[in-house]
Amino acid sequence: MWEWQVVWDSLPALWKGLQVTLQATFWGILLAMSLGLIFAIIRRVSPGVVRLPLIGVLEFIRSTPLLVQLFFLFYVLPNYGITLSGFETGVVALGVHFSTYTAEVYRAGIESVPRGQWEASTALSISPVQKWTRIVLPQAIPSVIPALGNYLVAMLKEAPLLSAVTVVDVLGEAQRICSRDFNCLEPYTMAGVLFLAISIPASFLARRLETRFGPTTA
Amino acid sequence: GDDDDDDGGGGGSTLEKAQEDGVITIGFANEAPYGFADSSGEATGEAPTVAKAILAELGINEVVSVVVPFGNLIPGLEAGRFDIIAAGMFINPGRCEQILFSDPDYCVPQAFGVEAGNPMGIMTFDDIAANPDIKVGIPTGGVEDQYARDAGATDDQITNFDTLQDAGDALAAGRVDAIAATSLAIQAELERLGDDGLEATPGFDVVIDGKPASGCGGFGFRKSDDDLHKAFNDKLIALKDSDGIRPLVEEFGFDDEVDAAKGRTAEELCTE
Amino acid sequence: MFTESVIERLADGVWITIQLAVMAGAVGTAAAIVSGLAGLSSSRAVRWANQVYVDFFRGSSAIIQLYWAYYALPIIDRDLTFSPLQVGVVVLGLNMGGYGSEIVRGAVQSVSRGQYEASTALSIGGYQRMRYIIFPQAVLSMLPPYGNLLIEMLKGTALVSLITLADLTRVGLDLRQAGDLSSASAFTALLVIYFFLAISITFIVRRAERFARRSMGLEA
Amino acid sequence: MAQQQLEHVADLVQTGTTQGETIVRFERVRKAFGDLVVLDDLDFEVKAGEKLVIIGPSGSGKTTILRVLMTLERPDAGGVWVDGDYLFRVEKRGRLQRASERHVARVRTKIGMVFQHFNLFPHMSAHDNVAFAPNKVLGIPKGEAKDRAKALLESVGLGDKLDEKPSRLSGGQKQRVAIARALAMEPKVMLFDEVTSALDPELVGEVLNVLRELAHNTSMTMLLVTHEMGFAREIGDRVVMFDGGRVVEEAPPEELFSNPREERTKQFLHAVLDRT
Amino acid sequence: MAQQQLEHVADLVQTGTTQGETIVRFERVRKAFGDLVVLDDLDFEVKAGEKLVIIGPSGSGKTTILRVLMTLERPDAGGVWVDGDYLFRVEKRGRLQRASERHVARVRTKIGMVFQHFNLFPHMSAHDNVAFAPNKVLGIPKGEAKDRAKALLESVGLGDKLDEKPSRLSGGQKQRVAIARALAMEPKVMLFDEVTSALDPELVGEVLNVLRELAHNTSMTMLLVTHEMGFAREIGDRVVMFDGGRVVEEAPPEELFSNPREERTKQFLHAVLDRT
Ligand SMILES: Nc1ncnc2c1ncn2[C@@H]1O[C@H](COP(=O)(O)OP(=O)(O)OP(=O)(O)O)[C@@H](O)[C@H]1O
Ligand SMILES: Nc1ncnc2c1ncn2[C@@H]1O[C@H](COP(=O)(O)OP(=O)(O)OP(=O)(O)O)[C@@H](O)[C@H]1O
Ligand SMILES: [Mg+2]
Ligand SMILES: [Mg+2]
Repeated sequence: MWEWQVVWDSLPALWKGLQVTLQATFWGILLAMSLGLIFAIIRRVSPGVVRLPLIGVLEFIRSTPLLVQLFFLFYVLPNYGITLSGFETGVVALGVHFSTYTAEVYRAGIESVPRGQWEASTALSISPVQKWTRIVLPQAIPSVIPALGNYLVAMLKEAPLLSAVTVVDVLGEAQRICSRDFNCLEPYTMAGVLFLAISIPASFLARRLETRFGPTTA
Repeated sequence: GDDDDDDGGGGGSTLEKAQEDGVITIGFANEAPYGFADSSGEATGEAPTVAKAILAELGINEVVSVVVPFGNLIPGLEAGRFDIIAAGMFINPGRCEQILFSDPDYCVPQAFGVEAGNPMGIMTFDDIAANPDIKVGIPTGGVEDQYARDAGATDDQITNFDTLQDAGDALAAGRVDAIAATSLAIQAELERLGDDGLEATPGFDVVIDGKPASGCGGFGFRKSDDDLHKAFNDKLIALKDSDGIRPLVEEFGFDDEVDAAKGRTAEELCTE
Repeated sequence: MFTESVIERLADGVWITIQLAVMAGAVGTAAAIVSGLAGLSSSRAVRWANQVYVDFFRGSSAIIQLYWAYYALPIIDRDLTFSPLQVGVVVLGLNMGGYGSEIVRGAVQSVSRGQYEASTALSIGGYQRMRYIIFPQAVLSMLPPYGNLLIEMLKGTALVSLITLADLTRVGLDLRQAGDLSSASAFTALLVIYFFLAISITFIVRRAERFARRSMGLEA
Repeated sequence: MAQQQLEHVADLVQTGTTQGETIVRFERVRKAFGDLVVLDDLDFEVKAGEKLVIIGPSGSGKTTILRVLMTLERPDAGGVWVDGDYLFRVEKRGRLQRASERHVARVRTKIGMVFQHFNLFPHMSAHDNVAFAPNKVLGIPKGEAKDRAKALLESVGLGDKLDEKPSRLSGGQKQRVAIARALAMEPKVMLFDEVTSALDPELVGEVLNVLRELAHNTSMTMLLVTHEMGFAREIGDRVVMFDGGRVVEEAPPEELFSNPREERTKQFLHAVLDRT
Repeated sequence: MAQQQLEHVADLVQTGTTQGETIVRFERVRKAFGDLVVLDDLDFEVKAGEKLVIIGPSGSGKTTILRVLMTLERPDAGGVWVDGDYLFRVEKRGRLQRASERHVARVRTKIGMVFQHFNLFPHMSAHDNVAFAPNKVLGIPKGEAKDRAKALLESVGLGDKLDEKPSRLSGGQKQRVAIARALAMEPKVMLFDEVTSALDPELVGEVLNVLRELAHNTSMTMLLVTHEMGFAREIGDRVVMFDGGRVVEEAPPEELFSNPREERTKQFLHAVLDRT
């Protein structure tokens, strides 16, 4: 029933798929980290008319399934003239979805910067931009690195969903093999194993970050 | 204790059990006009309708249906997720290695859905292979996937979709230049899309090793269920012989396609 | 568009999703408690086994687990053919348990030492101490993260649409494929309904929180 | 709180030991936290019915003695003997061996403790705080346990607070609930660790009243760690002065307070009495 | 820290105001937090070069005055005038109007503040703490800003701590860095809010030395809130006694400390001087 030959035959394709998964995760991480930071800052500096709708939108994105969001971006946006490829859709969906989590993490980090730091910045006439980039964020970000790390691992775990919008990632390759060659046990199992081989060290690393940077405030 | 019957281990064959309980599960792929869910979620289309008629004759009056992405039909059958594939699945040697097929109940040519005016001049799979810029959308696991690759199209050119509808949406969105399926399915999909900017290419028979390969579809069974397969096939042959299929499936746009399957058998298609 | 039959089918999908969420939530809660307490066990073997469970489910992808349990498991042994609902409940539940484990463990550890000591002084030990003294107090600090976890699990239920279960997402996809709903209305409807379900969870958890606070005498 | 109610406590508390026999004995008990030796080959005895007051500077190991007796800490060496049994050991063929958890649990029921920070169960009413352990641990039927708890709470002047959660009680009320809770288990020996030092000064009196009542009108063995020197003098049969994990001096209170023999005791008393 | 080094501070500090002119004026300034009125129609003035000491009981609004001047709080009513400009308002056609953030920012540069809890930037070295704002805000070229920062840190006796992060400095050292940091912006008015009260007693002296040096040898205007009465007496030109958000009494230090006129002042001085 279990045929090693199938395993060997499918490994190259699965490995290719895994690279696609990792690439999508990588770009998704970049997007989530920067977008989350922007959201967190907007939340802090903007007036209520901007902040409240923003909070609502973030809450909405965070509490609805990534899978449906993927479908939405992939199948509905073209109606409005925005046609992203499956891969682009995946990166945008992962990035935006997880930016709602990273925004919370950054927010906790920003709130953990003592009031005195803001006041000293004012007393020294430091401009708002400098205050954020040189005083507040350099203090806020190190304390949130462990919490960020956890979400980045979570993101890696969600990345196989991209196969639902035609991205031939590790799961997509497994599906391909399963439906073309009718061997399903080995490719799905190996997809899972390959995935664990990446994600377990990643979560181990995230845990190391936690011990390195102390308990998280998020 | 009763559960023991479910696993088919000790409690007789799938056929016996289905006849005893009066119920069986079929799998289909939500692809009009072959098998699809109507507005109420009920399975309808060519294959479920024919299957229900034959199963009723076998004394099985209740049919439970499961929607599965096309590519998961055979894995799902083998995993015991359902007992019959009623999706108008083409009979070909690769699939015959995995499962048993009934004789075909229809044969149909291939076609593409393309942008109106067919600007890239796509008429056959060879045309796709000849132009690396062309991207074609194909449901995962469809024979078209094999046809395209046999013609020499690369993985980069082929995008697999869970369903033909997803591929159709991608065509409308300009993500792919063509979608490939049977001419009937393309017709149905273009109807669903209702987009004047799209059209169907004329139907054509795929040529393999110099011989035109027919696209003939039938019903799929697990290899271990040969009694169910035989009982079903006998009734199907009788129905074909008595011209009983056409009236059942006319409403789905089938006419000549049914006649085209006359005299054709699973055996010959499996060794073609 | 949203004809009566479409709404009926969406309602059926919501019902399946709710059933799935409730059952997976129950499995997940039980798994979280068992695993959280196992993580505090004095036995090294129990702790180690628990860590394997937690790492596996936190480390691997739910969607791959679902595919594997649905398509691959029956190939290993036909007796392991579970219905999509069973697969969904177990996979989503165990995943939830993997995350919930840390919540339970953290909350139990946050109960003050004095409570353990007072219990010992009254000869309340082992199971009784956990059941009647420590755990009820830990529940309060568990609830907020538990609420978030439930929402994560609810979102996860959408994945079962990929293993043929006619949940809300599947119904939305089918309606769209059948041409009853446009992509835009189908997916918008799904997002709105999921959001509504998530808000309901938040609401229920808040109520539970208030109840717990009250029973701790923290709120009138 | 009427005096009449308080006398009631005595009626509710019975101890099954003969007055005057040794009930607690520490034999060369040693306990260290890391490098810090907290109990340094400590020897001392308590007689049944005795009211023993323990005093000494901060960090001298007073709390640790009580915690060892309550089985909250395990000594590194030496023996602790309670009412006929060794606490963490059993005698087998003339040799002391590590005891099973079951043995420790059995000996533990002879001892009750009241903590500085009350450690009431916050999710239970005062009534349930007191009735819970007798019901679940001693197996007294629920109704009976509740009745006894009610009587105990009334006897410490809290008959009207039965259904309150601890968060709605004052510190003095909490500590009285905690005393009732410990008494409900009918221990032979009760340990009190600075039970008034976390209280607002004006609430100290109501707790001392209960302790006084217990001291004067019951035959219960009591070990009290306290900085309330006046109170120690009033109720103590004997005062033990501790320092560096050892007994520096012990004597009846009049003697030790008026006429300490050791320099260290004089110093300590000077500092403490000056402060108040 | 050698006396020689300290005198150096004065050379580094220049102020561009004429001695004796009014530089800060509060006009009927009112500030409330919710129902609590903290500044109650406050009027008072500071002259250029003056060393003004502000005393008063806790909660009297001393910190709030400094925070309003530093633009960390906005008054509810009244006007604050600094060196020719209103702080939160501008005069337009004879009427005061709400000022733009730009105007506030410009006036703000005239004022520097040293906080009770230092508020150093923990991720920057001492050197960068001092050089950062001159470079980024005043636009002084980086090299020059660094050189001046170095000179300032040397002048407060920290020439050997340039590259240390704040977490590796003692409280007294931190506060000296904070003073250097504020001086580096060359404010006309410096505010000191109990800058020694978070320090270990033995570190207070080194900070007071720096303040003394600034007070005696520069023409900088200084407002100091302090409880160090001896120091206030030594360096203050004038002492203002505050209570309930109003000036109770003001006078030169010898006069106010030896011979207070108001009952409230007597009371306060009595309490404070007794305590130390
Ligand atoms: N769990 C522990 N780990 C490490 N050190 C401990 C622990 N428990 C107590 N100690 C140390 O042991 C010493 C004695 O503690 P103990 O609480 O018995 O003193 P004490 O006489 O009760 O003092 P106090 O009057 O302050 O309550 C102290 O120095 C304390 O810090
Ligand atoms: N942001 C704020 N919100 C509410 N109340 C405040 C705030 N800032 C100050 N207060 C209150 O205003 C009053 C005056 O505060 P302020 O800090 O000016 O007093 P102070 O004279 O500096 O006292 P201290 O000597 O204790 O520093 C206090 O009662 C304080 O609690
Ligand atoms: Mg103690
Ligand atoms: Mg102040």
